Amino acid sequence: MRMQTPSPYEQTLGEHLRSQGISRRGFLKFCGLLASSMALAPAMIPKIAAALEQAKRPSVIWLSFQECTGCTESLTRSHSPSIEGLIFDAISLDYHHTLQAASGDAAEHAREEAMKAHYGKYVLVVDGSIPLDNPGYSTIAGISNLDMLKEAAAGAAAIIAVGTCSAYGGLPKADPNPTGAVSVSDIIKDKPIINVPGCPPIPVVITGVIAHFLTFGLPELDSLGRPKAFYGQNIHDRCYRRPFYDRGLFAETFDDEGAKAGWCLYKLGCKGPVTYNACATTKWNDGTSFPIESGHGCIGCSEPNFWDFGGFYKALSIPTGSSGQNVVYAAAAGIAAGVAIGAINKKSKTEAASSHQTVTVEELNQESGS
Amino acid sequence: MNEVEFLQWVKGPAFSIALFIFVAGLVLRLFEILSLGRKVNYAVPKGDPMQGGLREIFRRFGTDKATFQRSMLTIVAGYVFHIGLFVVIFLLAAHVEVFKSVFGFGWPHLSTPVVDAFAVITMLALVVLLIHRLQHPVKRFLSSPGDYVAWVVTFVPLLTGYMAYHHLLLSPQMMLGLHILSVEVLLIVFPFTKLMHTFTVFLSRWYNGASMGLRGVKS
Amino acid sequence: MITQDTDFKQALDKLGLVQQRRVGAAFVRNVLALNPAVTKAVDAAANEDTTADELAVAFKQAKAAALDSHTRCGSDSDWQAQAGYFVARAATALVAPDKQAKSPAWEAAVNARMARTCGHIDASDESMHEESEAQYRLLEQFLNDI
Amino acid sequence: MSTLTLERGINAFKAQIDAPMASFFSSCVSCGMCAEACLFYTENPEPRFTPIYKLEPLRRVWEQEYTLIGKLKAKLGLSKPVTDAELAEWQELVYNNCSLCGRCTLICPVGNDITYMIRKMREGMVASGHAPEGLIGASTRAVQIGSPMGVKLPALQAQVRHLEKSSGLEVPFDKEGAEYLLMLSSMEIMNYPEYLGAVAKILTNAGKTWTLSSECFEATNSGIQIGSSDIARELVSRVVAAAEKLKVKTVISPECGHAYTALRWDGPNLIGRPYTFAAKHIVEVLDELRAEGLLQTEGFEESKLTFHDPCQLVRRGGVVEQPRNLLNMVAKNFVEMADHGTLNWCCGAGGGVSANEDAEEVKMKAFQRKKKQLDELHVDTLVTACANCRIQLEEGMEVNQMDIPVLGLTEMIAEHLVERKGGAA
Repeated sequence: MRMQTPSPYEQTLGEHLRSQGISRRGFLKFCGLLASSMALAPAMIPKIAAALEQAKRPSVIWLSFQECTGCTESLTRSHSPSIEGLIFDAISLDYHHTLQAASGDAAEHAREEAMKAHYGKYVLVVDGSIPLDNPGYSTIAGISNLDMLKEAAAGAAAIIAVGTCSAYGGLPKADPNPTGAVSVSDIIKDKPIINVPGCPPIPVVITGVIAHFLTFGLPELDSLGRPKAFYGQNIHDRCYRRPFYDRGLFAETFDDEGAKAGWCLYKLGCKGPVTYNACATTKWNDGTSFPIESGHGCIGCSEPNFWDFGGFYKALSIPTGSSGQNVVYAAAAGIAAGVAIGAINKKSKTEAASSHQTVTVEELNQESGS
Repeated sequence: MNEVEFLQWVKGPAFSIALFIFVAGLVLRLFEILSLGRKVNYAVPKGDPMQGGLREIFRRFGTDKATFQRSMLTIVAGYVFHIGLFVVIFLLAAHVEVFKSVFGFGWPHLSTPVVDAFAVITMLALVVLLIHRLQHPVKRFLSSPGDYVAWVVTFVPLLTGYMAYHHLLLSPQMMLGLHILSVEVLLIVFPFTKLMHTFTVFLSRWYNGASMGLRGVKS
Repeated sequence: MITQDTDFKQALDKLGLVQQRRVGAAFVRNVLALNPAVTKAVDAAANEDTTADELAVAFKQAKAAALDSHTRCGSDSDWQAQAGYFVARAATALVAPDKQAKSPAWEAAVNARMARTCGHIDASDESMHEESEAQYRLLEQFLNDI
Repeated sequence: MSTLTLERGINAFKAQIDAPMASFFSSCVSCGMCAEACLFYTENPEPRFTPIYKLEPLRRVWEQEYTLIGKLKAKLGLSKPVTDAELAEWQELVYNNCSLCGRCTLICPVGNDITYMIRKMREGMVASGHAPEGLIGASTRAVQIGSPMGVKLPALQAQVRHLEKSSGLEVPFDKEGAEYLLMLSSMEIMNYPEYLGAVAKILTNAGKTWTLSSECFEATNSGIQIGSSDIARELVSRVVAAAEKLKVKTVISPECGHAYTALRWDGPNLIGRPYTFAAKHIVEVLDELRAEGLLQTEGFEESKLTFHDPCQLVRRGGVVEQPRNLLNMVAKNFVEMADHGTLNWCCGAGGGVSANEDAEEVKMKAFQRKKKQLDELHVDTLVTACANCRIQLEEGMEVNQMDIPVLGLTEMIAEHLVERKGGAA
């Protein structure tokens, strides 16, 4: 064990937790919860514990751009005693303009100071998307989101994009995307970015990702930049209503017998089959339930562009365009083209018929012309 | 383009384009065919062409015993895959929802595992028919690239649909996207390949049957 | 004295099968030059001792000769060759198996006349009449002989 | 003087292609079932004898000329125009290996009238100079002499004199206002003169007025067989002119299947108007007489016999019951072949096949199908109602050493005829 400097920023997590009066037993319980949330084997708990013990309390800078604060709400409204709470103890949240006490210049000053002090080491957490059309759409202390992100990203060890807005553009990017909103990864190309999408993300997933980063570094990510540990599960595969889907039993409306009997919500627009998130296993509100359990289909909020996915209440298979109208236009176009082509065909047939020369037996008896 | 955007694209613009080409193509092809016209028949009819046309539309769903014996594999496997295709296309809940969105009305569906079984049988029948096509001297000889294209664009949607349902190989989004894309390919090539027989078969049987009816030929 | 076909036919009908064959053979011999290929069959018909088996062989040969000499649908008519066909048909009628044989002498007579006509058919002369007259005489002679 | 060229052939294809053909080509899924329906394939199983393949040049012209995709393909060089050499190659398929029997048309699961298309394809074959020699000869004789076999009126008159002399019946020529105008095929005049005798006997006995025409006695239409509407029109016009001049009610098509098709179905369309008279096959006329009680028979054929349905009667003419009604009058032991009626297999020589000398071998191979059908039955006698079928069947029997006599239905009925009072002789 290395010698620790007195600075709180240089404290290890273990030291910090102990100084907060958290027992070894409590710490191990915390590690166990972490392991299970990351879908790790119980055998990993001591390793997590050891790793966390030695992890330094990192400096965290949290930037909120075009967002609704729902992600922060989700995180802070978690139940206590919670790992989330514990994790917040485990990091040094040096800038979070919603949560921090300081405001105005003082707040910005804190951010600049933390960035300078921990340059190259701090973790940058972002929620909200970044408007590119006009920097004036969203600014903090007169600084555009884009400039602030670029500046903060430059010194970050890694970026965690919390919420679908920062991960994929989110609601601000919804068609017609009036602000030209983009995700963090659309702008920052030279830093490791961990996407923690969800609208909002599950609290334990946010903290779990942070914990994973602290203990094992960057987690393994899927093709959409999400940690596989939390986003490796398909909602539909884990859904307790799956047997109804398999048997072809679907609720047709939200108040029919099928809905009451808990049948599959596919026809009511559930996007579970194409959604990856931990909802079906981790659940929400301290493990109480998740949307499908409450009788509403999954809206696929952890997936890019979920807001433009053809409507929350339209079955997944239904094309997003207005097909009926399309068919009418297509038929009209077909008729127009058909009439034109038919006329051409008719013309060449008539021509062929009129240029027919009567075949005579005299001709038949000639050597055929070549 | 990530897989979600891909899925979104195939469900959105790609589907619209495919559906447009399909419908416009169908209409165009029917005009193309019908515009060639038919001469008036001056021969005194022995029977009703209308009746003959209708009769042949239905009669040709069946076959005489000897013909059945001679072409048993073609007929049986052909029937299996046509029925299978019908069930899979029109009676899967997810597909009924699509039709509902296009036509504005739907119809009852079968339970998913039943449709799943049909899909497997349909694919088997199609594979059997492909092997037969490759081995039977006449079929191999007659087959143009178009015949194989028609086979592929029919088979791939079944396969991708099956894999999407069972979450095989690729992510469900990707597979679902590929499934829808393969259907779009099917829709686009449909009016311009032998798949067109789905519609013209009735026209052909009608024309042939009308000629038979006129001549008083009862089969 | 036979002067018309009704009498001619009645006289033929009164004859037994073997006799019909024999007199028929005489009719065919009269035009045999037009198709010598059926000589054997005519001989078989003429001989009252011919066995059923021999007749069957003769029948096959005569039939083959008829098929060999007929004109195909759509091919150019060659009435000279067609004469041979009618001779063969006449011979075939003579040696047809008992159960198929229906007035063989009459059949032979008619076909022999056709054969005779063929040679002059495009010229439309009256040779047919001569042939039937010849046949009447042959029958009278035959009736006298038995 | 003008010549027949590829261009004229392609032009004829273009002029012939109509909506049904476009639909047929669009519907074919290459299932190969038409091959199994065609005796030219089943008895000589080479894939190129598959009925639909015989239309390949025509199909390509359709695709290239009348479909958007085909036009595109042609522009991009993906499809090549039909060549003279190809048409030359196809001559054998379209003429020697197809009797236009219509069995493929009946079996095709998507309903394609392949026979109709082959008939139309022959138009282009003729116009491009790829008609076979045999049919050219027949057509030439038909146009120039009045009979595909070169039979002239004096020949018929000679046969008539024979008949009149031997039967005592009157065989009228050019009798105006007669109910029936009896047409003949040269085959009957040359090979089966007894047919004329049989019909004369039956019609006279039924008390019907009937006549031959000295201007036109030939019913077969080489123009239809070779596939030239121009020639077919010329030939059928002669029949129409004769019938209208004599003001007959009905023209009787002889025991020849294709003559019936030509006269009954193609004729009015060739001249572009309905007839002023009815056109019937002799078997139809006989069955009508039977139904009216004007045709009574006595005695029965003792032998076990079967009936060979001429393809043009059953599949292209709807005449199925009539010959059976007639046969049952005179046969006690009438049995059906496994495939009979509309499903009957062609004799293998119709539709112009027998006119082509180089089709000789093919024709005999095709006969094997009939042999198989007959071998199953063990009949003593085969009856048919088409002179051309009859020749082919007789030849086939001979080559295959089968000892089954082939009889014409009309003659068989005539033999059993009960002579009525009031009817002549």
